[in-house]
Amino acid sequence: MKFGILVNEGPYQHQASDTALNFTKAALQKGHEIERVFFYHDGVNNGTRLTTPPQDDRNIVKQWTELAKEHDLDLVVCVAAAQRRGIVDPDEAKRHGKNADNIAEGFRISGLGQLVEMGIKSDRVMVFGD
Amino acid sequence: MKFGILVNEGPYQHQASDTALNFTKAALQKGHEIERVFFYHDGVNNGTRLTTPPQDDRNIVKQWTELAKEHDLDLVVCVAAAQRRGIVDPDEAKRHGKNADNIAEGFRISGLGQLVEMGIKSDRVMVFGD
Amino acid sequence: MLHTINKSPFEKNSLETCLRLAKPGSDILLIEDGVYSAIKGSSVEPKLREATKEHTVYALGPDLKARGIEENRLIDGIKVVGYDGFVDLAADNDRVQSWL
Amino acid sequence: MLHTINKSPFEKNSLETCLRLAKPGSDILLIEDGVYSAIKGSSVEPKLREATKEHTVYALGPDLKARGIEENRLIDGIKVVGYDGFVDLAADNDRVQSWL
Amino acid sequence: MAKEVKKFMYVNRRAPYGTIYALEGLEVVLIGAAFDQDVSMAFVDDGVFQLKKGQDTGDSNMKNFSPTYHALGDYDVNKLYVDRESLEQRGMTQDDLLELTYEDEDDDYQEKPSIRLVDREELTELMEQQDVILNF
Amino acid sequence: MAKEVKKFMYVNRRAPYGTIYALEGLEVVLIGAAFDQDVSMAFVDDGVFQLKKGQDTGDSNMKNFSPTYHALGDYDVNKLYVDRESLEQRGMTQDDLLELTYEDEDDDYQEKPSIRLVDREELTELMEQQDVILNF
Repeated sequence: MKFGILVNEGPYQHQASDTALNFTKAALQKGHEIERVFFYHDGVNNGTRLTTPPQDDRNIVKQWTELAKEHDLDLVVCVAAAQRRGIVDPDEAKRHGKNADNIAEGFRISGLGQLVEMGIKSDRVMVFGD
Repeated sequence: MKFGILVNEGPYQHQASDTALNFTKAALQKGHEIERVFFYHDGVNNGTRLTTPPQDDRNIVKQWTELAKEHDLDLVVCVAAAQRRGIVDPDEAKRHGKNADNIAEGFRISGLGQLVEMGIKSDRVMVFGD
Repeated sequence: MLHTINKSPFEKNSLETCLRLAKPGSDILLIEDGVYSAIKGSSVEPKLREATKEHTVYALGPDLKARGIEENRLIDGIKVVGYDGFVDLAADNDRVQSWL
Repeated sequence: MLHTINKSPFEKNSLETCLRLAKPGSDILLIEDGVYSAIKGSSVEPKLREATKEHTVYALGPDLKARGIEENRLIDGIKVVGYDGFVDLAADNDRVQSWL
Repeated sequence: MAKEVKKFMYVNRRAPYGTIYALEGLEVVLIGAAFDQDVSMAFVDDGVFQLKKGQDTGDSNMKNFSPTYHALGDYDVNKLYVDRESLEQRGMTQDDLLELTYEDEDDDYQEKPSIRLVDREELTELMEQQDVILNF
Repeated sequence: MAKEVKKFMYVNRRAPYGTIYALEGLEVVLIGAAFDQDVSMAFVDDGVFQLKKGQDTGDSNMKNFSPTYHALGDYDVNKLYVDRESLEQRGMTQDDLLELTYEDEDDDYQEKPSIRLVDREELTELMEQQDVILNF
């Protein structure tokens, strides 16, 4: 079965990212497919490579990156939400005259249409938020 | 009278930053002093220069930067909270091996002690959060 | 003491706990989604009306206006202030507590 | 349909609205702070007990454990599942609704 | 992809302005309209406040996105279900809500109201008919 | 700065883990202890869940910060007020809470409990005595 995963909150502040990660891992382990993980609202903050959480705590961004690498996941950060929050890749940086980018490995920035498309292509959509 | 301002949520997702900005402006206009504005929890996300909000919407980060310039405000981003969320200045970037920084003009990163000190030095502390 | 409440009373328990713990005679200021407490005819009205007997209850005008709540829809006794009034309330009271 | 609830019933109205709108026979899964609904002896227990008659109510074990809620503290009839059970519930139901 | 038509329901349970969910939720609906799916919106709990008439952010720092709801009709999003109990609990009636309309292609382009008040039983049934439910 | 002693109260109204406020709030308290102020903590509403015994995040993705509360006594943070009504509403008693203690310097370093259950009237009075109230 194909799951679409929507993450609406940033890492650490709410448990949404943790629950989404645990659900995604469990689904993969059971042999399901993950059509896409879409990050919306503050969820886009899961996609910055600039975090350095305390050493005795989990590194949520890194967990997404590693999970994506291992299972070839499509991690999509909404461009409009990302612009409001300051998540940028090199292209976005150039477009908006920013002198730095912060996107993490394994994430890509794209349009909201990707969320609707995820809804169309997935058998189930799971919403994790506040 | 001296006000200390605590902002606990990031821009846009919650109204907290807007209310804090409006309160701070009104207090200054009435001749009060702002001892410090301290950004904690997701509030640290007010301090990134990488945002590009829609042109017909307010630019919250820029509003802080301009207000700080005009009134010589002390905008302090909590270092521990910033590390969890990926807000870094050049020093922090060097310390944690990051190849970019994203701190906005007018903000500085410092320790939690600055929050307690703000509580000691201010006549009133205002908490804006979720 | 000034108590601020920024949550809708239909969604969260912030108003309820504030009213339970605020000392009679306190000032209470409704801000952000907290201003929805001020609407006449809602299920929360009895609680708010009771509160106006023990406390002075204010609502932030700009937040009412943003949400389309006209002053004639407010429960009697609620006073509307702007951000400058918010600052005065914070300054005039000895301390402030934010019920989030 | 699977309904998930991730909010404490003492803080937010998510449980209440879910129970009002969920069709009898639905599956309800308590996750994150939603697992606090499952505690025996709380003010929410009557509501939850009623819900177990119309729905199958589950609670996410890892979230109970994180919060120190032992299984003998749960209201009778609530079933505990892990993340794999969460996945099964989502797959076995035709659709999922998250009450945030 | 273009051929399959799914039933999407966007469930709105939050007030506008206090949080961004209402505004960004609406952006999804507008983008989603281009995908030719069967789209509806439900307004439950504080979500009914999104449709309140007379919003004016002139004295606050925020963007008034209330006019955007009027665009929904043009995007063929014309099934806006308002939970009657939520509305009444908040001291409001349909007169408090925006007058949103659409032109019905199948009925000589007559202008019809997009908002419909529904009872809990009807809302429950509508939710049961969906393929995808997105909660904001 | 060092001479002035202010009364700080940290008011905790949220459950742990669902959000980070409890954990990061505790970090403020521990840092604040170094400033030699008069510090107390109040646990109201879901904040009482922060003190629940037996927390174990082994099966979830999160960090168990429950042991950190035991450090408060060593930092001279020994006034932890728990709202009795909030506790009872949640089906709990004091037996459900961590046994937190401190050594009383003024009483021959006797070990004493840090947690005290308070009624609403007492909590109201305690809040009225504060100089700074920080809500997490």
